[in-house]
Amino acid sequence: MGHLTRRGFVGSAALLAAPAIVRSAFAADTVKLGCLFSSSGTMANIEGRLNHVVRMAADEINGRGGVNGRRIEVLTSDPASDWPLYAQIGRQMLQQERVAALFGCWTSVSRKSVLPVVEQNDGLLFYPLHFEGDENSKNVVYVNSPPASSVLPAVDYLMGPDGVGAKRFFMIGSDYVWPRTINKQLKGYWKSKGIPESAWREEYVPFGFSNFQTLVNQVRSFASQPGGQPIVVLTVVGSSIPDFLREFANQGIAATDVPILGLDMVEADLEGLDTGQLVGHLNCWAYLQAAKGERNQRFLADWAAYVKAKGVPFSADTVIDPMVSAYDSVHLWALAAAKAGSFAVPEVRKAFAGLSFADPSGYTLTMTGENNYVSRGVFIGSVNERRGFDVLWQSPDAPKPVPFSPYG
Amino acid sequence: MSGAVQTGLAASARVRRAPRDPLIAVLVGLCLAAAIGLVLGRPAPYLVNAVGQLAAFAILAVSLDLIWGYLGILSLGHGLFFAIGGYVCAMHLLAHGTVVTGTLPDFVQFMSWKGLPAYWAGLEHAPYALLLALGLAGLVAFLFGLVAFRSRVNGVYFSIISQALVYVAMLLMYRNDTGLGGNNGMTGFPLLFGWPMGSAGAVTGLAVAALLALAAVLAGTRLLVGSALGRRMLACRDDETRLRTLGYATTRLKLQVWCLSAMIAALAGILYVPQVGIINPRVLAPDLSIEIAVWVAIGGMGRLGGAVIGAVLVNALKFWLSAAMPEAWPFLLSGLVLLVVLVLPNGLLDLAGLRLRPTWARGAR
Amino acid sequence: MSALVVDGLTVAFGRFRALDALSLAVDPGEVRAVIGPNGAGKTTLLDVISGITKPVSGRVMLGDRLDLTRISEAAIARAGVRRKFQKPSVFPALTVRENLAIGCGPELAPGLRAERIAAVLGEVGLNPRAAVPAGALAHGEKQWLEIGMVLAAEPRLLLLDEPVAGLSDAETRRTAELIGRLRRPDRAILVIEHDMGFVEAIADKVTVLHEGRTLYEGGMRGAREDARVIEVFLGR
Amino acid sequence: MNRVRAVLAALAMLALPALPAAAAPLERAALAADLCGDAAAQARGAEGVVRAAADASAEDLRAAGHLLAALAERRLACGSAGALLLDRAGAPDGQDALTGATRPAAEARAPVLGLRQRALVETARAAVALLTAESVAARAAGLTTLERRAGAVPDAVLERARDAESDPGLRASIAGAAQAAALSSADPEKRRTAVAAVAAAPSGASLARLRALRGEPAAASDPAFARALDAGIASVERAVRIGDGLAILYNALSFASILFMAAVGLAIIFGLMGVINLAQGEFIMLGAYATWGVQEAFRHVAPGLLDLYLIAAIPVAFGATALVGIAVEALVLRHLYRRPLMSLLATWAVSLFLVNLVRVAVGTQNLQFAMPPYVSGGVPLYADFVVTWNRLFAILFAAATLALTLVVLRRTPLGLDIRAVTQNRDMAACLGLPTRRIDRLAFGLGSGLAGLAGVALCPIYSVNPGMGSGFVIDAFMVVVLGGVGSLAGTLVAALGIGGANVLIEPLSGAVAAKVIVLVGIILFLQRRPEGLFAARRRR
Repeated sequence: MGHLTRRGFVGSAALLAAPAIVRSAFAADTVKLGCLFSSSGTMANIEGRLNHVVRMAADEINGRGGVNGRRIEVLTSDPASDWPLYAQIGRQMLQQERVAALFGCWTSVSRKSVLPVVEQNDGLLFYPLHFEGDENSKNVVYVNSPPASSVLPAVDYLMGPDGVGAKRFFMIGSDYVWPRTINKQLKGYWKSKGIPESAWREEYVPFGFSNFQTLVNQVRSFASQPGGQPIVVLTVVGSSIPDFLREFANQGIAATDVPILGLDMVEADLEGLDTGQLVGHLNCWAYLQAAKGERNQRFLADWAAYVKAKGVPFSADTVIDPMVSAYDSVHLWALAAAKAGSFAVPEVRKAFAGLSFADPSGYTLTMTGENNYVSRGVFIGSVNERRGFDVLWQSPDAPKPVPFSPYG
Repeated sequence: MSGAVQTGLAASARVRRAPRDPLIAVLVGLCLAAAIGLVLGRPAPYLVNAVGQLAAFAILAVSLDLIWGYLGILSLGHGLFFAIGGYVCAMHLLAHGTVVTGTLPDFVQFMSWKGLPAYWAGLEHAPYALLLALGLAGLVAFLFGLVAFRSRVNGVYFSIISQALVYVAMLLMYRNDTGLGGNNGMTGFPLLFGWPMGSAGAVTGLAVAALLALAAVLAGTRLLVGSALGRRMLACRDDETRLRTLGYATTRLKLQVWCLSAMIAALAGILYVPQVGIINPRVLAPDLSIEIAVWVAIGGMGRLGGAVIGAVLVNALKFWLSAAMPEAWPFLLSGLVLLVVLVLPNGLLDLAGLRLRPTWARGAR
Repeated sequence: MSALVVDGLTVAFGRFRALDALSLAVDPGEVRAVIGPNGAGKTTLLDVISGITKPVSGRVMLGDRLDLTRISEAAIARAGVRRKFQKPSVFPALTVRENLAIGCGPELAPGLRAERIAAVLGEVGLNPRAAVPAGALAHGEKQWLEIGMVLAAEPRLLLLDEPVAGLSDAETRRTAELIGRLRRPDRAILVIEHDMGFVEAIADKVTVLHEGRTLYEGGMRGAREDARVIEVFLGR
Repeated sequence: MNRVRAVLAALAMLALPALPAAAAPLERAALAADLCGDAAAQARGAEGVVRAAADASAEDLRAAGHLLAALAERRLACGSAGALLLDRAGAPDGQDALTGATRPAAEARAPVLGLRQRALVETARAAVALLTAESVAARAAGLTTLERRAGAVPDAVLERARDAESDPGLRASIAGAAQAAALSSADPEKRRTAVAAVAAAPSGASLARLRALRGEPAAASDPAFARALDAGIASVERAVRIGDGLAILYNALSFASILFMAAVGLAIIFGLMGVINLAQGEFIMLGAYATWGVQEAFRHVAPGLLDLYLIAAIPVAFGATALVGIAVEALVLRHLYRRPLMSLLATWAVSLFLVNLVRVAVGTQNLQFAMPPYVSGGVPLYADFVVTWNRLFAILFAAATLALTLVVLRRTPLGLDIRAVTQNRDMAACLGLPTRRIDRLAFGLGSGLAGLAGVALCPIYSVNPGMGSGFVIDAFMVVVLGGVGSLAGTLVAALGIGGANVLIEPLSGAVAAKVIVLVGIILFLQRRPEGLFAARRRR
């Protein structure tokens, strides 16, 4: 019985350890990076692209001879939009595959599920999404902007004379941490400006919600109340974004009457839409496909070429902020590793201080020693007829990121 | 329709003779040996953790097989009871952590509440939490079972309604107002009985606990199905009306086993959550509840050991492939299900040559 | 007092009336056969008595006291009513012995069970097959096993739904003898059957059902001569 | 350079204080310069056009219209050599705004309109359209925009339009708009008629406008006006309430029709063979993808007829999904009829397979659909009640599906067989009906109906591989609640569930609505396991 058991146990061990054995064969001259982006499930539509961008960036670096004399090998996975699976695969990549860094997560919940794993294993997770902030782990690099340094400028713009002088706000969000935190901070911000509570309204819908008729009706009646220019602050995510926009347009509400500030709205969300009726609605990110400068032109060209060459199942002419952020992440990591002359997380982390990278957005990303946040520029985009965004406003320089919001 | 057709499982005479078949004994032995192996062998923490999770899934599968394989009730809502266990466990870990570290869970903060909601009171005490988890699962199961069984809801009706139940629960838990972290659920558990989470000690401890629990559950359920009650379960599964006209209150019988199964599922949840370090409404997704049934069907239903084998095999493959061959996994899973459903009516145990069904019974399939 | 009184019983499936204000009474110790063409409502009658179907109106009194239409199948069974189904329904997953053990019902003290089972095994002649799973039995054996299961509880009222359907002549004869042996002063037996010879052999009285109503009640000979009965069975 | 022009233009305006604002000349060069200028200049330019609209010459207005349109659509390129009109955004060259000569747009920049300026430009374009557009429709569209911008337009513009208007209907509505615009004029008579005019076109916005007047001294000082005002407000309030009621009904109906289309196929399959087809949602998805395929085919083969692809897709989607359904039945379910629970797992596996097949083959991104006019936009019907075409399409589609299903079940031999087998399989088999073949065809029919649902959903929801997963449970609740094998039940249940959802949502939020409805159904089924409409059968 005993030996039988032992064998059975070792057997199952071998089964689970198999991928590690397979790979470590040629691991000597390579350094591994792990991806945690779902290519199936609810997030697949937008998240899946990032796997390919990371690969593209790695190829780029390998083309220049790799890092510290090692080729980068990218391991992708499919957490299938199943949050605990992110943690599971993250653990596996750190402990079995010994990846030097993880690049992954879109929703806050997936990040939060991986967070304990990277902290327990002192790993490094590059997180390419703008998010609710109020978090600062030494094991996570927050490559995109926290609200205080991205959302507030956009809201300010809309409230100011160049915008529409917005006085009243209808907040519609998916019911989870990112929208709730954003809205909490916005409310705090408005309070600080002496705007009365009666001037805003807050509604949350479940994930993947699509029947927006009632809500759009409510927006219309909210807009017809007196009290000044209304706007919609939209923090729904995923397929709810196009569904909301479609209903909004079909009910004949124009951006010039009630503009939408879609905080998670990206070029990809317009893919399925006829944007003629949506012209003028706004979003705000640290990168827009319409960003000027030949760095961006080159990036767009590279991506198009990569899609063609590798038969990537995503549109060659759509590029969204998180893609660029993921691309930046790889380069930031490579720069840090090269600067540190090592792949050990503590050294790499030390090397972040004073790091800078000129990315496609046209701004130069910089990191300081105080936290793992990255200074990015801010763009405000305006939907155009061609399912894209025109750059309506962009910040003169890259503001310093504020991890913890002073409001709320 | 008679029970036999309803459950799609014509009786398997071998079931009751199982005490004479070695599978359960072997599995229990395996669990114990694996536990010892983990303690002495000290393999990579990733592997330890994986083994622990597999054990938790196996317990969950056994709980489903108990009512599906032996009572003919296919619940597509067992994720609910798993989640109840998991959530209460997470609440305990957070409450305990709050007491020790003094920092509130983050969802309390972004909902801008002053402190933990009132119903969290006392959850920092492990025994109370354990009681609450099992009790709550039992209670929910009792209420649902009572209405369902009394109005003779069975077969696919029961399955689809139980699925609706878990779906409702998922929608509720996605709401942040529910006070359990909404979509983010709960994570970032600092401590486990004073051990820092994720430390080798905690990981091994949890895995060993899960393995021992699995061994205990296997032994216990085996005794149950071998008993007179077990024979009545089979009778009820194959022809409930017949059993009733012989003077047996089948509603009570079903209710008892249903609640027991729910509590075992809750136990699995309790063991699962501290190992993955997160619980959120995703465990209430209808798909997951169906997957549990898939584990059982693949391993071989109506045979507790089969449930264990199925759960371990499918999840081990899932862990492995979703990292090694992400594209292939869903196809493999669906293929596996179809293969089992069409070719191996008793699951992979058929391959193992352990025929469960004598020739006379196959006609009924 | 009578063992069973059916009083103004009406059962409807949708628009179709399976039983239409049916009434009949069975005395203790009597063997009553209910005959009639298909769709006459014979099986529905047993369904109502054993509680599987609830009537639209009417009562079914057991021993003048207990209205069976108001209680569950299990309660009816515990009141001493047992039914043998038309399609032999035994528990295929269990052995003959286990089937009989369950047949004894939930009340019987475990101590008494063994001898009761032994007695029944002897009565239905399945002793050599005691350890075989019921699913593996031959059709006739299943019939007897089921009769054994319903006997094991020593019922006051025994309902037999076509006990010889599909049996060979020899087996039919054996079954008739068996039913003869089952007669007891304190036990009423209600048999549904097509086989006239069999009915004649066992029944004291017959009730002829047609379209949910009583067409004739009385001796078998009388039934053979009754014009309407002949028309229903042979006519058209 | 531009600056200078702008300044000159500004000076020119200031230099002529004698002229009334309405008589401002429409100087193209200055306008072009303004529109190429900064936000303030753009605003000035647009407002200038509106002011000038009252008496500028038609071709001046047309020219201005072209400039404004170009700016709004980013076809206005501004270079040192002056403004260029491109025929499409980002075109290499375009016509000079003044000379019409073709020049390269190389170093020219295309200004992006800020929201405020965009609103002004819209107003200006609307004014131009109202005065110069060829088609009545275009002029009417212009008017509706101007009405939304109450107060931004000088009365003179509307009056000119009214006098110039040839179409009597439109002239009447312009007159109405002109009256309404006088809401805060000095003449009490005008004001009263204005109130009436505003009240004649009720909406939440007009209600707000009237309510705002209550506070004004005019209302207090002039009792007649106050009375007129209150009457107006009362009537508008009533109208708005009715409009909202209609909106709720419409939402309920459209949601119900979606539920019905998702459920009707299931109802047939489940009623017939007691098989729970968990892949039904994926069949809907396949239907949507088939529709997309048809669209692509039209793009390449007959671009001219592209608008008709949704219609053409109907038979294709039905056929394609029906074939898939029949294949599934033949390969998988056929073997599982006596094991409903296993067939349930099997169909789950099928759905998993289909989703991932599509994911790998086509990709996970939302599909691109051209939206023909008959499914995009909507028309305000009454007060704030807007009939959106895509939902109306779905409703009509559902009605057609219902009719089709009824015809198939009641009027065709297959339908007869299906009903027979549904009611009593054994008896039907005894009567020699080929129940297996009937099962297969019925399963095909059920799947095909799901495919139809897919067509109807394309204009409403985003189409991606995961789109089907949301439907299964709702659809099954409909089937179970309605009662197995009862089309009427399915219809009633769909209406009930859809209505309940829509009614509860405004009160307690979308999630709570869903939860309440589902729990209600579960409890109801405890009372009546056989559902609303199922005939009681013998056990």
